[in-house]
Amino acid sequence: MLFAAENLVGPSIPWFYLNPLFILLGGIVVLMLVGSLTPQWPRHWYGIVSSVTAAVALVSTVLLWDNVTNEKPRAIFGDALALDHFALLGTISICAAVFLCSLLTSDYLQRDSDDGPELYVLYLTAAIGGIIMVASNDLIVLFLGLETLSLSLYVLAASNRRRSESQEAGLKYFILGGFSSAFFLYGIALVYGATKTTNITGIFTALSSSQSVPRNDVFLLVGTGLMLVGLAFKVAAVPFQMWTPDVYQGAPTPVTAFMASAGKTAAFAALLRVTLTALPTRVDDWRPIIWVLALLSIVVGSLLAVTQTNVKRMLAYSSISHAGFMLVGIEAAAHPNSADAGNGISGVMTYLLLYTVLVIGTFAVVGLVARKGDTATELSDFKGLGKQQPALALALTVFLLAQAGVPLTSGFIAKFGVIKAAVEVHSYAIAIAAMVASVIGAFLYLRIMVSVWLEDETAENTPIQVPFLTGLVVAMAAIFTIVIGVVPGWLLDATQQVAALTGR
Amino acid sequence: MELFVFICAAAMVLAGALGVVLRSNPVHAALSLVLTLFGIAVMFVSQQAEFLAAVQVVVYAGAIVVLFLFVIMLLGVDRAENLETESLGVQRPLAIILSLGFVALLVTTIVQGRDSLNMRGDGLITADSGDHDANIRQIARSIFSNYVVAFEVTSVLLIVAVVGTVVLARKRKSEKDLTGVSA
Amino acid sequence: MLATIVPTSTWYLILGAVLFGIGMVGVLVRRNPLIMFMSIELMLNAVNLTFVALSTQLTDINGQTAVFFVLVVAAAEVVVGLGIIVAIMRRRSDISVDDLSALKG
Amino acid sequence: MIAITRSLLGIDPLFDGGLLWTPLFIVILKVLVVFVIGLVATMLMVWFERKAIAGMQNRIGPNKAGPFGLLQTLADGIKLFFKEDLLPERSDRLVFRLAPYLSFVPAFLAFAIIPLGGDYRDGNGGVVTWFGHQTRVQLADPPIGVLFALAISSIAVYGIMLAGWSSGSKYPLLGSVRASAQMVSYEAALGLSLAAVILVTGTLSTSGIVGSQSSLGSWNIVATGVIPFVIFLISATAELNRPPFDLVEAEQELVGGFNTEYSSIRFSLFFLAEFMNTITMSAVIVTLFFGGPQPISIGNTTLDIPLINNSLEGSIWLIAKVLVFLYIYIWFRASLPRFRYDQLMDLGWKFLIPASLGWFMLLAAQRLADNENWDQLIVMPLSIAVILVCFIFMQLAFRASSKNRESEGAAF
Amino acid sequence: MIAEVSHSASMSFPILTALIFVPLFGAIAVVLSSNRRPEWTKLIALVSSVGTAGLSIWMLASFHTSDGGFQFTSQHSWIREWGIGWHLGVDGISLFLVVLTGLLFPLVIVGIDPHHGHKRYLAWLLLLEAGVMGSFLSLDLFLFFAFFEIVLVPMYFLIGGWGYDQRVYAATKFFLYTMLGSAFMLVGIIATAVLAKNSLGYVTFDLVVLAEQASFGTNTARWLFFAFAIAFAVKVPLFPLHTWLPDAHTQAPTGGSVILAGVLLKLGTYGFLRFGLYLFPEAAVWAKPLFLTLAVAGILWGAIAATMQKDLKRLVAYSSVAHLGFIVLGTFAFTSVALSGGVMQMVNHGISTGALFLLVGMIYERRHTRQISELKGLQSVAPIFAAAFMVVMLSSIGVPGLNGFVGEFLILIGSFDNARWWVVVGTTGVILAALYLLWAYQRVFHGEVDEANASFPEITPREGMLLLTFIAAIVFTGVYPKPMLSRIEPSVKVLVAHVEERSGRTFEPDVVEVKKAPAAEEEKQEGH
Repeated sequence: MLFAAENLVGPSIPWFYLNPLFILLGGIVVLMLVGSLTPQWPRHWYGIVSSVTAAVALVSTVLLWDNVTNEKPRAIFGDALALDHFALLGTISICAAVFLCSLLTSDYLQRDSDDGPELYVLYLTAAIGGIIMVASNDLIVLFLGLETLSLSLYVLAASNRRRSESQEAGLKYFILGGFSSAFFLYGIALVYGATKTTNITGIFTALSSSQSVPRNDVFLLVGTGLMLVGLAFKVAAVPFQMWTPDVYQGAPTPVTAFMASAGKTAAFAALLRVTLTALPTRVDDWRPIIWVLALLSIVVGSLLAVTQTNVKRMLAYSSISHAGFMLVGIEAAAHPNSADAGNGISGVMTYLLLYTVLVIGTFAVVGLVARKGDTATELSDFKGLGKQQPALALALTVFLLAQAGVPLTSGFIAKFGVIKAAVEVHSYAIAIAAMVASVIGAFLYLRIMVSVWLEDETAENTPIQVPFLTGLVVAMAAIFTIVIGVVPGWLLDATQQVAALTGR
Repeated sequence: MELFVFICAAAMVLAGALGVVLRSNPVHAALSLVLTLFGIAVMFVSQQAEFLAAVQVVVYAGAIVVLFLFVIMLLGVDRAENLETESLGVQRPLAIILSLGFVALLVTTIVQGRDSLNMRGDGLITADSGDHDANIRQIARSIFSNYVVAFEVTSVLLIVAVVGTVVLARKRKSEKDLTGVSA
Repeated sequence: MLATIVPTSTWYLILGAVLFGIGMVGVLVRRNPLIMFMSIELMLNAVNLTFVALSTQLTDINGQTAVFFVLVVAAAEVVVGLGIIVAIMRRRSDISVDDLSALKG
Repeated sequence: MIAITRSLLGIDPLFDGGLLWTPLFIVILKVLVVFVIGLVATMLMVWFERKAIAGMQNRIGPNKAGPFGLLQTLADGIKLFFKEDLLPERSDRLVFRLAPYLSFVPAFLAFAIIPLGGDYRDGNGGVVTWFGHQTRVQLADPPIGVLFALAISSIAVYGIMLAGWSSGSKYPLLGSVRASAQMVSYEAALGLSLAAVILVTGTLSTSGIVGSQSSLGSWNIVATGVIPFVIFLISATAELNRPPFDLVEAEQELVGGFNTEYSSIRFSLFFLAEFMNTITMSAVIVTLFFGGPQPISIGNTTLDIPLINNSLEGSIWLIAKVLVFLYIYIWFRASLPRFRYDQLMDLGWKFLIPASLGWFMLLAAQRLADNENWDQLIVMPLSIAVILVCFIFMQLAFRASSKNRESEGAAF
Repeated sequence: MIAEVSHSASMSFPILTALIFVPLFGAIAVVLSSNRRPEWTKLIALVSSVGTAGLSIWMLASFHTSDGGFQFTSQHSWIREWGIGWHLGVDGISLFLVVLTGLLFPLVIVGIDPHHGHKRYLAWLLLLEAGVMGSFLSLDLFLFFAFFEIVLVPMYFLIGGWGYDQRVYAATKFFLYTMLGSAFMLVGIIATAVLAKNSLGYVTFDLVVLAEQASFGTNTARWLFFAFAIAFAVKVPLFPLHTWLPDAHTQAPTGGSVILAGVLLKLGTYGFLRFGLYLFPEAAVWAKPLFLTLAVAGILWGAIAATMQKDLKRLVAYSSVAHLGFIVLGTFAFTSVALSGGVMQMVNHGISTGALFLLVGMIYERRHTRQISELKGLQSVAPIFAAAFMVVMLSSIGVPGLNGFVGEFLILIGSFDNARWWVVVGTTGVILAALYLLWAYQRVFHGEVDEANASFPEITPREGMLLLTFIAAIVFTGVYPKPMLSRIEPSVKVLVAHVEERSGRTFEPDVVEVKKAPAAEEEKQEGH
């Protein structure tokens, strides 16, 4: 009887630092109550509640920023959550994604004569899952966050009941997601076997002394590999990308935007967290894996994107190649002996934040072009957009150019950041490969632009309406894209602090 | 006796697992799954994880597989599928080879690494020590100290499950009722 | 004589690995989403077994706690997954992943 | 080796000295006794039910076979055994054959954790000495006892479900789907009211639960405040598919329900299982809420039956208490009309589950206030208020959703 | 004196920044202008482009002739975190390119009608001007790269939106080729900045700091040089990376072709001078044989390919390949004469090839074909047109007295000592140029007029004015190149000195005395 009977003292709970989570939870409660108590709310209100919740959560996260600056990064809540700028930035990205996607969804549901609070609740739960992933300091917590996020996404992907593609996308995503979760979990189990803990800081401590875990411990090696496989599925890195195009195409467009933004942010943050705070002493073991994944993702993503004719599929492949870029940043961060390795972390996180806005903007336009029913996403459906809706077309052009990495857009700043990080640790090969492959990728964006501007519209294309909220999202995203492209200083200032991770 | 239990349970587990993969009728597959789950519950018991064994049976056998069966029966998809036609040329052997390779990797890992598994512990108290509820008590302690966050996140997870099902299952007026069987 | 052989944790671990492999085969080979899904459950169970075996081996309770959470996750996953399958099957009763032709893979 | 036996059979002091012949013999004896008692009790239960209902309906009931018609069940049983064993053509043979056993075995398994007697008064926690060995008057006392019961009852669904499905016929299928939905639904309420008991007693083991109910005041029905007991009783009735929740075999709608296609010995297994389950469930209720084999005692006075060994006396108390509940079940059957299916589901989901959850929260709040030395006078009203608000919200939501459903068309 | 005053004035007025922002704001204004008032749109475009031209003239006027360093510099912190600044400056090398840019754009805007989508056309054109200006003026690697890449976007849309049949293909090819080059350059730029940290102690993208203060290992510098060189080689375009150019030129609208030939191609050659030689002198010297060979190959290939073209515009495009080969030849000779010639030739090629494209565009306007075989005897129908064509063509061939001669001659003479055999081979390019251009002229303008060409209209007054500006520039520079050379020379000398110092080799032979050509003489006088 080691435990004297009934005196469990639970961990102290830093309520203040959990504000964003509570705000999101509050939003969920409000939406669910409202959804169940009132017969039907007037249009747009559900979406606005959801996005306001996200915005408030975002602001509260920003308010925490200075608090965290003053106190050192540390683990809170029974050492299960990490409190550092990294987590806060991830939270900001995710909240921004919820904010924008809720607005998109609002118009989307109106157009397809559907409404209800459920999808927004799922956005918010997904956000909570994502934030937990970003902030987790324990593999089990990470896994639970991952599942919360993933399950929300599965449902969201399948949520359009009028399109069989949507449900098929949900199913495909679900099966492969569950499959990858199992791998991730097995990885956790093996790492647990090697280190006797699932706590990330604990793993780091265990691995720091060579006595407790030998250098060539097979459990750790295989466990690391399996965890990487699981996370690579989630970030859609080649060769674990096969679900992406189908799911992106099938899911409702605002949901696709959400998957590509918040989903990616959370998964990448988790990948960074696992690799860099738990396993930094074993970089030599896993860096080559990241290297290969990065290269394959960029090249294969770009190459396959070119062969597509459906814009959502194209963007899916392009997101794969973007994932490759971010992996380049992780690869750069995996040089703990270099003084500049931290730039890899901040590079990736900046990339994620910028890509979040960028990709949501892109999909916002795609969603509008998809028209009622959310089906018109072939390249030919974009014909004549430039003539019909020049402002929209211009915004799309800005987004596409930014994705291609043209200077004076946020996309360029993002790419510049990771490439710089890679060059700083002398990973020239991957940097050059990434840049060259991005040229192939640029072809894809050009194809869309050709359809938009240079080809005449076909007769059967119905006119495109731009509802207010979606228009707002597009405008905000476009302005953000340009502003960051021109004056990125303030953002870079902030993201430089991200490199200080809890437990390092 | 422990060996005997292990062999029986392992036989259950493997037979059940093979049943899931090989049986063509989904109901039979689900029953095989139950067999596996029971085998695993027995193994939990023999590893002195009584609480998990009970939860395993309650959750898996009592809820999960029942749900499976429910769906199968409700949708009337219980006809046997033809295992021959579903093969996709090279895909099946490839998958099997891949999986075999993976298992080989894992087994090698386990055999190689078993000695390095850290044996020193600060106390997993088993029932042997005379504390009747030791296992449950320890798990409770672990859940409400180290993993309290995880525990709270679980609630969100369950919200997702509930809301998700509502989204997926609810029908609108505009959609036609296509299901033949209703409960 | 046989009774003197006591199964060690390694046995359980290996059994878990084999079970995981069988589940993997199931996901990769079968085309019925329900059965693929069951195979995923097999994989999760394999992990559970591994966790418990390691927990015993390391004399550390946290492995068992992890299993507890995995069980919760599995339950939630099943609910959602079956929801999706039901939603699809209501459109057509006979389903195989290969039949999901609307999306070319 | 010790570990495994301990784990499998529960902590029985029998095995403190390792595996010996005598203890093994005792265990086997216990198994046999429990099994035989089960069978006989079932037989008597059937007779009891018929007789009691007949009495309530001003009939005589079985009176031909044996004294008071006591052997009627035996006669019925023998007849059933010799009937032709039919396998419907469209049935799934394997599952069709398997299902009755899946129904029958759990019914008996659950009985294993019921403390059947023993002296809880001497501070020994119900441990008695037989043949020079210390043991409990119960087949097994695993640390997870109550969970075990719950697990077993969740397995009982399979028998019914598969029986209906494997018959390859429409009515049994509908019956079994109904039954399993019902059982799964009410299991939640059952578990939640069980949780209240666990919260109060602080243990999952059945002997521990019994041990904590030494006087009438500490019987769990009092300690948990009656509500969990009521919910448990209702849910248990639903779990058993007994009237008024016997929609499974609603004759008017579904012929015989899930077992329509069954005949002969397989049918008798279902039949046995049903009554065995009733007995087991009564025993569980007694164990959980009414002190099991503990005699009634108020304050320091104990209703002690003179001249009988304390541990044997426990068994008598238990049987007496169980009989009360068996009678209650029969009474239900005789007096209550059958629910409609939607009413059944509404009762389960919209009333019992929330109520048991709310009560559980209340108990937890009280417990927390106790531990933290908070003022109960503030905590309790506050928690009641919170729960009330939630309840009102819920009712409003139900109303809104039924309105929605009317306007949008029914779901599922 | 005047220069002195305006120089100090420029301290207060950021003239270079204005050069970039005036067209940029013009572009935005054009976008925002009403669709219903196209005349306003045109006016805005005109005002901003002419304003830019005015600014560039003002800058030219106040330029210190004898100063070889950067003038009118404007330096502000931009992205402090990465050591990136807004650093602009102009010297003799970029001066005339800036002026050329400033002048060419209003001409194109005034003189060439895009037929449809005026608003967008003008907006892209002005954005293009801002981009080109920025590229020529940037003294920060990051800034340069930004402008260098930005230029692609408007050009892509100009070719794709207003070009001919194969426009999308050509535009895409142009975009991807150039972007591929810049992919390497970006990595090179970052690597330069990061590696310079070793010697500087901090990360900066400032060109002047990097070139003057940072030091790289020999091998490192060579790698970095190549990273830059690939981008510039594509842009120039250097053989064998030139295949995008004929397509882009042929398919681009006339205005696009003029701009493309006039200034865009110069980004490559300018880049070699500014970022190749200046940053990595040793590596540039080391790579000299390679680039000379490629340059000469380009000269010959371009000439031969031009000879075989059936399409008049394609012919001019190939002639560009040849001409730019000369410029690269001059660049990698590392003598101040050759370099000055190269810079001269950049401007001259801009004027004469621009004019040629303009003329070809006019032919297409009239005849809707560019096939040489379908054109015949135009001289008799449109004599003034033919005359203008003749003058421009002769300038392109390099006939003494016209501008083309000055640059080519300086290049050849300046490179002779350092790169004798290459020069010898390259000179044949001059002869070939005469061959294909004259032959083309003969086929198009001489001979009997057939029915299709009989109604070929004579030049309009507006076109006439436009051509006259070009021809005036051609003749003036050809006859009196001194004002240009005197401004180019000091900067080039500084550059050559820098190269010599860093590479430890001497290139500048004492050959100034030997020169007899008038241009050389003037240059000699200027040198003293």
